[in-house]
Amino acid sequence: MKYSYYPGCTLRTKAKDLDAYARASAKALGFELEEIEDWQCCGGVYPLGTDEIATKLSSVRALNEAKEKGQALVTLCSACHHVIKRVNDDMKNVEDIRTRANNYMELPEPYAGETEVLHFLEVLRDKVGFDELKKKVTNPLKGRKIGAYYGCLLLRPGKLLGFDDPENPKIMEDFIRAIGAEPVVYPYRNECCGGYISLKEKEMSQNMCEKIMESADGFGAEMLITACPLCLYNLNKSSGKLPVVYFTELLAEALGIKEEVQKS
Amino acid sequence: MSLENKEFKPKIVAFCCNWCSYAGADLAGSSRLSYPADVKIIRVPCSCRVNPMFILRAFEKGADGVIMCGCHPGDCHYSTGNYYARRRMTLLFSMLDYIGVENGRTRVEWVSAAEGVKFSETMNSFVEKIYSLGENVRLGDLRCKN
Amino acid sequence: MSSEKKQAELIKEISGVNPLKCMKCGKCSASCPSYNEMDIKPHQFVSYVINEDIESLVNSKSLWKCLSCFACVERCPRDVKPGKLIDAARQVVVRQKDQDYLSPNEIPELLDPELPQQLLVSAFRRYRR
Amino acid sequence: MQELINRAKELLADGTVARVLGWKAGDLPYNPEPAYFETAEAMEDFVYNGFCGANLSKYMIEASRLEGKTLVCLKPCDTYSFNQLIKEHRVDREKAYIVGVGCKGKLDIEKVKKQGIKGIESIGGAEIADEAETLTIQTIYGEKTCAYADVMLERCHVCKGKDHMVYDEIIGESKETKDAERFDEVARIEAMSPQEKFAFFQKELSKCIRCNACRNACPACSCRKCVFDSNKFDSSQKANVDTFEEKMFHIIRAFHVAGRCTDCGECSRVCPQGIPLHLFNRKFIKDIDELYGEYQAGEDTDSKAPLTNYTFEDAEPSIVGKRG
Amino acid sequence: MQRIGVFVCHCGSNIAATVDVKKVAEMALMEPGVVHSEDYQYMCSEAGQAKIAAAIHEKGLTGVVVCSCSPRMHETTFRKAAERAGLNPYMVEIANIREHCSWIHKDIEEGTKKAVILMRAAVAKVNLNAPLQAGESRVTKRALVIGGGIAGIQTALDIADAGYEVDIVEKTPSIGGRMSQLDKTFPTLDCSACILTPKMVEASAHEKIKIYTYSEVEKVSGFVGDFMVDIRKKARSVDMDKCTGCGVCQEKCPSKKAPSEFNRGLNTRSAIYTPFAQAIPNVPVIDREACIKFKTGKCGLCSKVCQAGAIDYDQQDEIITEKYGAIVVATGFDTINLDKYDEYAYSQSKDVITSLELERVMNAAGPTHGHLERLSDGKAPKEIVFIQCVGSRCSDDRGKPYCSKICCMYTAKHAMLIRDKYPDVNVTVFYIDVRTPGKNFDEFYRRAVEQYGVNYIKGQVGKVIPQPDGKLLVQGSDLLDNRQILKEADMVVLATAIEPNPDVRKIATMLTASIDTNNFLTEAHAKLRPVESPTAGIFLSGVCQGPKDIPETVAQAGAAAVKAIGLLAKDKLLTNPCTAQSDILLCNGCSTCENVCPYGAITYEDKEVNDHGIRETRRVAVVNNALCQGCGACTVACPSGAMDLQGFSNRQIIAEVDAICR
Repeated sequence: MKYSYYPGCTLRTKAKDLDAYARASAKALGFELEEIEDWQCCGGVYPLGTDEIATKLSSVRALNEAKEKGQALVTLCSACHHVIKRVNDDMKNVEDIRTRANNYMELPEPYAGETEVLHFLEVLRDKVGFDELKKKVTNPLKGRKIGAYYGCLLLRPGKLLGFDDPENPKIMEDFIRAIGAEPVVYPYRNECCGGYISLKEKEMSQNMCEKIMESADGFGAEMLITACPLCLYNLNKSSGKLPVVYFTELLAEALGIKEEVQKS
Repeated sequence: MSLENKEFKPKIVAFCCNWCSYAGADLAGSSRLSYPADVKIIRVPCSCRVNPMFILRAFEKGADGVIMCGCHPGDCHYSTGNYYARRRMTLLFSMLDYIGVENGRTRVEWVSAAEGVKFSETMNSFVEKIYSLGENVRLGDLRCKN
Repeated sequence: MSSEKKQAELIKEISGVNPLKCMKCGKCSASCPSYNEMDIKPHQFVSYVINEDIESLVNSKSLWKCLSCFACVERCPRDVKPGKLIDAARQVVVRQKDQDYLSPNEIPELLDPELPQQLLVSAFRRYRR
Repeated sequence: MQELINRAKELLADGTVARVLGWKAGDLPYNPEPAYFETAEAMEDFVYNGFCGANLSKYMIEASRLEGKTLVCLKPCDTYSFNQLIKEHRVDREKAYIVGVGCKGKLDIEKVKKQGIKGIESIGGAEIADEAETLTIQTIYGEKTCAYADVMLERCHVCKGKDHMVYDEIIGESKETKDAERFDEVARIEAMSPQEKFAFFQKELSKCIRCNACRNACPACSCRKCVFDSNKFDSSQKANVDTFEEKMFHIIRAFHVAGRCTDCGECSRVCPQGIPLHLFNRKFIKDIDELYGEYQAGEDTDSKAPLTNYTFEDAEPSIVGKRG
Repeated sequence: MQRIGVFVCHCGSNIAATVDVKKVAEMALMEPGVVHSEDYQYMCSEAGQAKIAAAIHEKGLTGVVVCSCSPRMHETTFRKAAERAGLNPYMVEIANIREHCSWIHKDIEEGTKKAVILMRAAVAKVNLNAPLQAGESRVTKRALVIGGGIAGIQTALDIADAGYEVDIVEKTPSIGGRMSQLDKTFPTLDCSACILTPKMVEASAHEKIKIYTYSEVEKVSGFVGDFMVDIRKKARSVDMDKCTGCGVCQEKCPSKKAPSEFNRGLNTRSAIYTPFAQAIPNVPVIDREACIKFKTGKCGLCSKVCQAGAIDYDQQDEIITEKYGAIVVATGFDTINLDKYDEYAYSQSKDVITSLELERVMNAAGPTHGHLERLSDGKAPKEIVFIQCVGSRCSDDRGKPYCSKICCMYTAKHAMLIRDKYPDVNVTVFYIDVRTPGKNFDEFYRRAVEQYGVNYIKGQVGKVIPQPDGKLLVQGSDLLDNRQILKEADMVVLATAIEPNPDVRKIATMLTASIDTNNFLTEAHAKLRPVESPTAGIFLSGVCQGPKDIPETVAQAGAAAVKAIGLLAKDKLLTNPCTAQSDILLCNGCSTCENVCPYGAITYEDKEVNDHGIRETRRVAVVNNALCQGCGACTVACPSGAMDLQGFSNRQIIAEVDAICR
């Protein structure tokens, strides 16, 4: 099975790990992430002004490329996923945006939201299946107590993203279970880490991350996993009570290919 | 609404079911929600009472547009009437489209007794459409004798 | 139309929000993680737009404290989504000339080695035209 | 044919049937007409060949009221009509002894004539048992030939199949004659601009002389009294030429048979003006298939007809505009 | 040729301001058949009606057209007036020149023109009207009540007391409904069981009332006055005649793990069970899904211990068919599913409960025997937070757009009861609005605040955050103080929205009763006929029609009973004469009409006909006028035009079309 893959700016630089572990794990699980050509940065935030088009075009380009290849588009970074998924929804359902974007793009065939956008976790859950993943785990992470940190971008707005229950998600918990570890559910896992605000309001973001860490720690988590480079950054900037890693790192570890990836 | 063509006053027949749409039209009236006087309503017990022949008859007699309104699917006073009406009208409209009659001249809208606003909006938009299509010549003129 | 009215209309248009749907339950403010940092609280945004007091709104600190985390949007029972209003107000500000909240000159001092691109990119999108 | 005649005589003789409904030779070699035969002697006039296009199902409405059983010869496509009539309680299955007759495609004399063949005296190759793929035609101008398939009725090019839907026994083999897609013509018109569509139908319908041949031949048009002849709709004002029925006759007729029409093609076959009337019926059939699921009237005797059925999720009438 | 009178109403200035009524009356005289026309200030007034009567007498009118308000308003008025003057009421037609004309147009010329056309259409129709006679149908003097809660019980008692037979069909093993699950009731704080149980006993003892519990309505046919209903009596596996209700079987039953429906799943019950101690009938049922005997074939303990020999594992569902004249729907409500509201952590913490669950917790027969305790650890709570409007007043698809109406009051009740019994427990209520329109209601709420010190905070809660130590952190707004509150609580109670019992959709379909977008049954008129369904003979009792509290439910139950009694008291019913009729000579007998009739009003018969001298037997459609409701589906389905609708005939509608397009 081949998927189009949109890595995004950060996965090329500061979050190379997130990317490398994902690709290697995909291979081990029997699917391939085919990076789309000449992708451009998604912009990091979904443009909230309903009148903005230009800022949505890079996503449309990526989506259209996947459509032409007849593949679903897989993302890893929470921000990219959020932006691309929502732009896709606009292209599918908002006639005005669709028309204007297509006017700009001058594609051979207009794009109307045909591509399926999947987060890597959704591929694991819906395409591979957590039961199947469990079977492929060679190095179960037994006894590890792991807290999932979702943040906001993956979950909200819940109806649009359709990722999981935005108030009580469980996809990462199921993932943790599948790789043999024990999930720790804590109430702040869907609260925001402060996001981009940490650029100018470091203290605010750190307070928030502190709360998240404390809550996870209080419920007995030994480490946190995340899918978002920005969350990872912000969480690491706080007191750092708990280590934070990308979920793909643990996936690679459980599949027994972590060292291999690190070497390469 | 385009009123450039002052000469053209379309004739528009609206079939409304007694239980929902006619009541919706009453509500539009009692809420003073205006729509053009070109629309004349005929009360029928149910949308399923509307015989395609009535619609063709209206066109033949010079109507420029015919709209049928009924209860929303699932809300029919007679349970199932509008479901039959929906199939009949879909096929009839498709046939009219097939013989080259502008599709905009026929419409079905489901309007409940509580939707006075929808009734008036529907009529406004339908009348506007008819104005843009102009006079109906085709149906009156389908079979020219040589 | 007065300029305030125009601005209010603009905010409604950009955000796609109808503030009249608000029933003033305060669930947005109850959900907001930045609440304590804000001078105008999320639930008040709605009334500022209704009352067309856009001046106060665009000059409020809150504009730059909102995380766009969508907690308020997700939980709003009336489909009002104050978060979108805030975003729109921010747009109104940064679309005006010389109103960028972030200038490239400040960037170097804000940087650190771990800082992900994503952060800069998104901050730029939020704070600048 | 002989096998058919022999069997018919046998059944007449043993009293199984009181009469035979088939075709007898006409005054020309290509115009046999439906006829009843009550005795073995009368059977001498019986014919069955490529020109026996007439669908005899409709005659069974009348025959169902006669004393005793009627042997009726039905081609595969005719049996759909017969089934539909059973469903509508218009014929009595018990009163019919159905002989499913073989068919290798029926002929359109107009197509023969269009090939420039005139003054016809006799035609060879139209027999059902005949394997010949060409017709050999003796004319006053000498012998002419034409390919059988080239002069078949339109309906045989889109044949529904060689199986009889209902029968008591089958005599003779049928041949697959389908070499075109049933809805191609309809799709071609659908693809036209509204102006072209209108021009097309206006031209065709302007030929109509309201002779009612289509209505008389149509097995679905079996009403005791047609709405155009009754005063129920104020639709039969004979005085004015430019009346409602004049303009809307064919649309209304098509609507009345929508969901009941088996697409037997009799309307077009009998039209003296050559109007392709089947294009109306077939449009309804195409729409029904696309919107409500495939439905072939007459395939059975108990399914719900599309217009007396519904689902909660049926398409809205606005789909017509959206399909473009 | 008809002799038609046209009467144009001014409706004060309602019509006259935008329509030149004199002109309409004048133009009417030019229409075929019109022999009289006049205009008047208020046609519907006694004087106006007198004018119509006078004209009928003096001019020998055979038809009347009134140009006035909507026929939905005054058609009956004018038809009755005409009837009193000796004219067949169905010779009257209304041209709606108010709602459909004067009220929506501003220009007098335009309005007048349209009014004239509407008048013409009505005249054209009346020209083709024929006198119609309402038929008669009989009334079965027995009522069916669907649902055995307080609404159903009250309705049944009232109908039975009036001397008519009533059957109650209740889905669960006992009557009593939601009210039986409540601990105390507002605003008087009586014990719910103390006021409900006597009614339950009274109903079961009433000689005119028959109760079918553990039963469901399966099929309904017929029409007002003469419904035929199939009731499925589900197999109880216990013989109702033999069982003495001793309860030994329940004690001995080894399968005790099934969640108790009555206690909202907060504890468990045995496989053979009565839902609660005061259940009526006091005969248990076997839950076959939970029963070891049914699952494995082994056990049979209940049968062994039953001295009456009442256990019957082979019992089958039984279908009972009964005729009724009237049907009352009293299907009640349930609380909504809270899966989509997990910001309140309902699925994450056992100490977040719904108000209905709190009723069970507070009740002596409940899972905690009436002790207020946390369901997670059994500890006594010190801080309780109530959250209002959970799922009510939501315009998104998570909740319900309406106010559930009862929550403000029961929350005040809960708060007060807790403060009264456990004065050391602090109670906080987060509210959006406190709605207390009811007799002694606001006083009740104020008592909670002023006497019992319940802390009301205006503002909604955003999130309930379970803490590692088992406490719950409630993050809410205080809108009056303009601050965000973080409050630690031991228990959180959610005032969960109520919704109609999900079964009501199925029942409404069977009854052809209409239902709104929220699944509440629609009343025939929101103000003037609030307890009747638009479908004749169907009445509405309790929450199935809209949220309401107990006093309102009981009041509506009584009202529904009165309406049902009013129907049952009649010996005959007049039927709507605007029914379909088949022309025997045109009918093909094709059955198409039969296939689209929603009422089964069309049957086929072999009839002798005389068609222009030819006598023969034909299969023809026959309409049962008592069953036909006059929708007209058959008239369009009929290919030959044999089927026509009286009062809305093909020719009449075509005449209207022609008049409008003239």
